[in-house]
This record gives sequence, structure tokens and C-alpha cells, in this order.
Amino acid sequence: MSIRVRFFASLKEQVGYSETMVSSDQVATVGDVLQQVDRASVLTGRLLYAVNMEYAKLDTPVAEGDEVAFFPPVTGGEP
Amino acid sequence: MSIRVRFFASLKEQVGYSETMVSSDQVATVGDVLQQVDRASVLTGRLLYAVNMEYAKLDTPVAEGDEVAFFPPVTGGEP
Amino acid sequence: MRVRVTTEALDPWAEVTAFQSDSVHLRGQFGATACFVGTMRDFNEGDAVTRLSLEHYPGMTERQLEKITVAAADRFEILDVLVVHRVGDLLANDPIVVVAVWSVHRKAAFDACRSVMEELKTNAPFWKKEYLQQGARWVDKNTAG
Amino acid sequence: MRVRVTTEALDPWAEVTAFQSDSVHLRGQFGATACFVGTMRDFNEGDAVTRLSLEHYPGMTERQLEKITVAAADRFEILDVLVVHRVGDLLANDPIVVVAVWSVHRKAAFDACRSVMEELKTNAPFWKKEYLQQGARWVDKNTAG
Repeated sequence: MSIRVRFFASLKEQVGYSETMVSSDQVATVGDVLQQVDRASVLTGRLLYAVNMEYAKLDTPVAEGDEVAFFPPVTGGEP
Repeated sequence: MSIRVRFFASLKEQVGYSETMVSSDQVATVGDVLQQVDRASVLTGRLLYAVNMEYAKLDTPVAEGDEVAFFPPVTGGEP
Repeated sequence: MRVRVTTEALDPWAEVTAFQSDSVHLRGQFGATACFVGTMRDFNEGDAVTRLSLEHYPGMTERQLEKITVAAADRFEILDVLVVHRVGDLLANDPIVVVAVWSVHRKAAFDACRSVMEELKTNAPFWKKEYLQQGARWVDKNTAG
Repeated sequence: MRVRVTTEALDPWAEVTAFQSDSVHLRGQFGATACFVGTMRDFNEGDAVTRLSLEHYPGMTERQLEKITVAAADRFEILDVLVVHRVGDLLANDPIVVVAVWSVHRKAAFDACRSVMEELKTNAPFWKKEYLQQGARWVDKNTAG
């Protein structure tokens, strides 16, 4: 299974790149993807997850071709 | 004592003019002024009162040179 | 704070932009602007309304609007307030009133803007007369807030 | 309904005016417009902020903003909603976001405008990085509503 993984804001800086691919038959959920991309546990703070641009949880299933994103709590709007 | 009396909106139409003068030693309050200007009781509906451009009540005292206004409930702002 | 009553066509966005440009003390200080515009509809209570005549009490209107804006500045943590109200003859789609509030954070701006509108409807001496196809009528009550 | 993310300078009043002119279905129908503008301050949490970098998740941002406006239209009696959000590099006094809501009466416009802003801050994938004199920091929490 092939999953596109994206990082935003502080998480992008922590991992050092904005996206990567995970190709493995061992990933069934967002949590599995996270383990694959963060073996060294560099991601800190509260994490949010999205699958195909919809908010997801660690146990949300992922499928071939999905886009999974990891990012910190959002801070849009006015200051 | 000489008091300037003003009418607005529907009250102006009911009395037929927008202002008048009351000159009498018998007027001590807004209520007295109202009696003087509306002997025929043509003013109908809920009335609001102002003395010198501040909201007042029927028993608010009036003095020489005051401006007393009678008008219906206000309807400013959006529709 | 600025309070203005005008017989001329009201462009709410131009008023807000002009006030903001004039207000050097706001620059870099405000994070939030809440703004409300009341506009004439072409219907009310089920009837088609062709035009509206807005009467006011010159002098008292400005005084009451000033009291309302001062009260809002006392009650809410805001930086500034603008109120402009149209009077005279209006057609459908004409803006009637604009209230704008500047503050550091959004809560105060929203709360104050709404409060000023409610107070304005209750305490500012304006009266609306609607012209329908079959004659005219004074609007005798406010809409609920 | 219109939702837009832009890297260019945002003129909130021009956006609102343009949307209103384009919206023929609003003419004569709306009595109330509630509008909120968020603007960059030159300070935050006691520090001088020289500039701000606003990152977002292209595609997801628009999708989430659309969900937010649809939810507001379901929940409140409104006629239309506009949301425009700036991204990229901003300087103090630059507008960041504008939310405008049109409705027949003011209550729905105020309620919906505020609700859209709260939802936007909670659910739209935007991230702010502040540049201070002594370096940069990610803003890690929202202001209370």
C-alpha cells in the first residue's frame, strides 16, 4: 500500500521535509502511518491528523492512494 | 413660564404641526405640558417624552426656556 | 469615537475605511473589527415597500448616539467605535446604518457592536415611515434583536 | 456562498462590496450584514511582532471553510456568507480574514458571523509564525472567543 504523507507548520520543521511516501503492507490506520514516518519520535506537542483533507483520528483506517497529513493545532483567523 | 414644545413622526401628524410654545404659570412637569398642548386628546398610542433632548417622564419638572418633545417609540437601525 | 447623521447616500464600507485611515491610534493596535450594516429591504411584514422616510430629532439623535458609544466603551474593552445613520428618503437596498467597533480581540468587538445596535434601536430618536403601493404607514415597533 | 484563500493583500471592504454587487439574489432581500475583520497587530503576548507568516493546507483549507459556511447556513436563517482568508507573509495592520453574513434580521447575521469565526479558528488548517526581533515562533494557541 502506498500513502502520501504531508507535514505542516512546526511539524514540517521537526521532520525536516514537507512530504514523503509510505509504502508498506503493515499500515492500516493513521497511527500506523505515524509510526512509520516518526520512528525517531521527533514530533512533539499536540498532533492533529487528516486523511484526504478531512480530520481523522489515530484509528482512522487508511487505503491505497490516500493522503495523510500531520499538523499542530490550527491558529487561523484574527490574532 | 415659556416652554418650546416639539412633536415628531406620527404625533406631529396627529397634532398637525411640529412645534408650539406653551406660556403658562400652571406648568411644572412634562405631564402639565402635555395637558396644555393636547386638550382635545388627539395624541394616541404610546408616548415618549424628552426634556432638553434627554429622555424624561411625565413627572419630570420643566423650567423656563426648556424644550419638551413628544414622540412615539423609536424605530431606527436596520429594518 | 465618531457619530454622524447624514441625509446623503451612505456608503458603509467607505465610512469604515475612512474612519480607520483617520485613526492613527488604531494602527497596529487592533486585531478585530466587528461591523454591522442595516439595509432597506423591499418588503416588510408581508408588504412590498417602495420607499422609506426616516425622520429624526436633530441634536437629540447625536446626543443619544454619543451616550450609547461612550457606554459601550465603558462596558467593553474596545479601542474605538463609529456610528453613521442615514435619515431622509431611502429606496430599497439603501444602507441605513453602519456600526463598527475596533478592539484587540474579537469577543469585545462582537459584543460591543451588537450592544450598540440594540441600544440604538431602543434609545436613538429615529422614526420610519414606509410607503406601500396602497399608502404610507409609520413603523411602530422594532424587530427583535 | 464564497470561500477564498489569497496570497495577495486583502481589502476586506472591497471583498464585501464586490460580493454584494455580484449577489443579485440579495437585492432588496437583506436587512442585515454582519462583518468581521481580523487584522495583524504589531504586538502579541507582550512582544513586538514585525511580521507574520501564515501557512495553510491548500485544498483542505477551502474544503473546511466550505463545510463551515454550509453549517452556518443550515443552523442560522441567513441569506449568504463570504469568507476570505489571507495566507503568506503579512505585516502589521494587514487584514488577515474577513467574514461577512447577510440575513433578513440582525440576530441571525450576528450569530452566524460569530459562529463562522469560532469554527474557522478551530477547524480551518492555518498556522501562524510570528517574527520577533529575537527570532521566530509558531503561535500555538488561539485567542479565546
